[in-house]
Amino acid sequence: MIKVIFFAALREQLGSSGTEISAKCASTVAEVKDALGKKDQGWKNYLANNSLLCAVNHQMVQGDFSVKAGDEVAFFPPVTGG
Amino acid sequence: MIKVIFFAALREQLGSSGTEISAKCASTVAEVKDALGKKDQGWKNYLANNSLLCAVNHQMVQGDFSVKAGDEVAFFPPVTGG
Amino acid sequence: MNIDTVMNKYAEISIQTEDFDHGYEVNLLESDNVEDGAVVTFSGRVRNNNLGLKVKGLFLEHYPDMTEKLLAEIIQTAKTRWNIGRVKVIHRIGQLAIGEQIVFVGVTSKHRQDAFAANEFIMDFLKVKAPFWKKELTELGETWLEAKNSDKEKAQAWSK
Amino acid sequence: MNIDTVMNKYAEISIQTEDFDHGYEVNLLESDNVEDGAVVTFSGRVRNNNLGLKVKGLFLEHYPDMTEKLLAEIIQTAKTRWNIGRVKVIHRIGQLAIGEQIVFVGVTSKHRQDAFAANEFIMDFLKVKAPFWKKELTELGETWLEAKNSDKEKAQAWSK
Repeated sequence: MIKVIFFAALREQLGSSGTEISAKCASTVAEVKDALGKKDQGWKNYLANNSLLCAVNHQMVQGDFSVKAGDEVAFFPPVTGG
Repeated sequence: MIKVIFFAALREQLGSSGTEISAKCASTVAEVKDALGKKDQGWKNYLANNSLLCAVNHQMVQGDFSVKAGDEVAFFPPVTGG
Repeated sequence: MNIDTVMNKYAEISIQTEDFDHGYEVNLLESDNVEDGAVVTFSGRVRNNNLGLKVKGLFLEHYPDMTEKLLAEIIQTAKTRWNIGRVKVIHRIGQLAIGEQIVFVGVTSKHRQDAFAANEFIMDFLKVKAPFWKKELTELGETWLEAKNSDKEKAQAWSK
Repeated sequence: MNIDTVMNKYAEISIQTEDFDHGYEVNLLESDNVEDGAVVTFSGRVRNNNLGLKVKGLFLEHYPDMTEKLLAEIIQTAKTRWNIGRVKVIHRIGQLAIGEQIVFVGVTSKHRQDAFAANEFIMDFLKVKAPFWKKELTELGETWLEAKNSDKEKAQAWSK
């Protein structure tokens, strides 16, 4: 399984702090997004937001980054700390 | 009279924290220096140091600055605070 | 939730719900450290207004583990660019009221220019890289803050 | 000798023999001030070495009245250049031991960039304009410090 987590505004939009998907459903970050969008049209719309960022195992990555079973994939809006 | 004061290394070199000279002896800062140098060859040498700074009534000035009775003229080395 | 990640004696990162004591942190940075004559600190607090809206408070969320990793990377980069001594970064999370402290960055150095530059660098990259998100409670309700272009530009300016 | 020149609520200068409390000063800058989210402080202490020589202590002399006037001018200039709130400058005089605090500059602002720049500006001009002189007590005896070219260049860089 791939662990997927959401933060901040995205977490509230999706009404979920995270889920899991089978590693068979996705081999890249972009495919993780597609797989999540198939579950729910609302999710699909929110995940289509171009400003969303993605980290795999705590490292910032782009959509073509490969994922595998056991990875932690996080989606979140641009950061606003400090 | 013109009040003349010295600070830091210059004060120690002259062995004096200050003196007074008659306003008749000097009409500019450079003339104050000359007048002080006439009293003592040692003073003359130390006051000839080009890096010395001068303030009249707490304002930084150059050698051609005019002085008058009641003024406070200060000579000191470049500052090293902070 | 209170995570203390002590990297080593010379760089410490703390993400915490609790408030911090500015004077205590400066004393720590200076204690047993007579090599570094300069200490520069930045501290940020919750302002009472933002973009003209009256603010009542903030909620701060973060991505545990990743935050510490990102901040450690920023500090390491600062250490390669400037001759600095100790670094402490504190960032609070959770619910914060007006006037409360949010963030502290303290940097020591032998010469003041290094501490000033490194501190501002760390803050500029914390703003655009560290996974924190602020939700603002204003007179018009709750809103997640949007990232500012000006912050992105400040961070980019360091690579010029 | 302890001279306290309170200019007004938003800029205070203190030349003093006594030590100061960093945390207390930051609290003062922040108290009753929820407009300014950012506080940048600089503090300088007596280092244990200078130019390779082991330092035992410092003696600091200044030109009373002129010091306060010069510092007030520097702060006023900073206020015309940046959008800053409160400013506090403390400078100690007299005999200081290794590790003791010498100088504190605290600046508040709405946006951090202003506080960083104004604080460094004030320090850079304090260094080259304010009539303080340091005598260093080293293993080789007492020496009045020489002004540094690097300090002059830093101050000049602000007018570029």
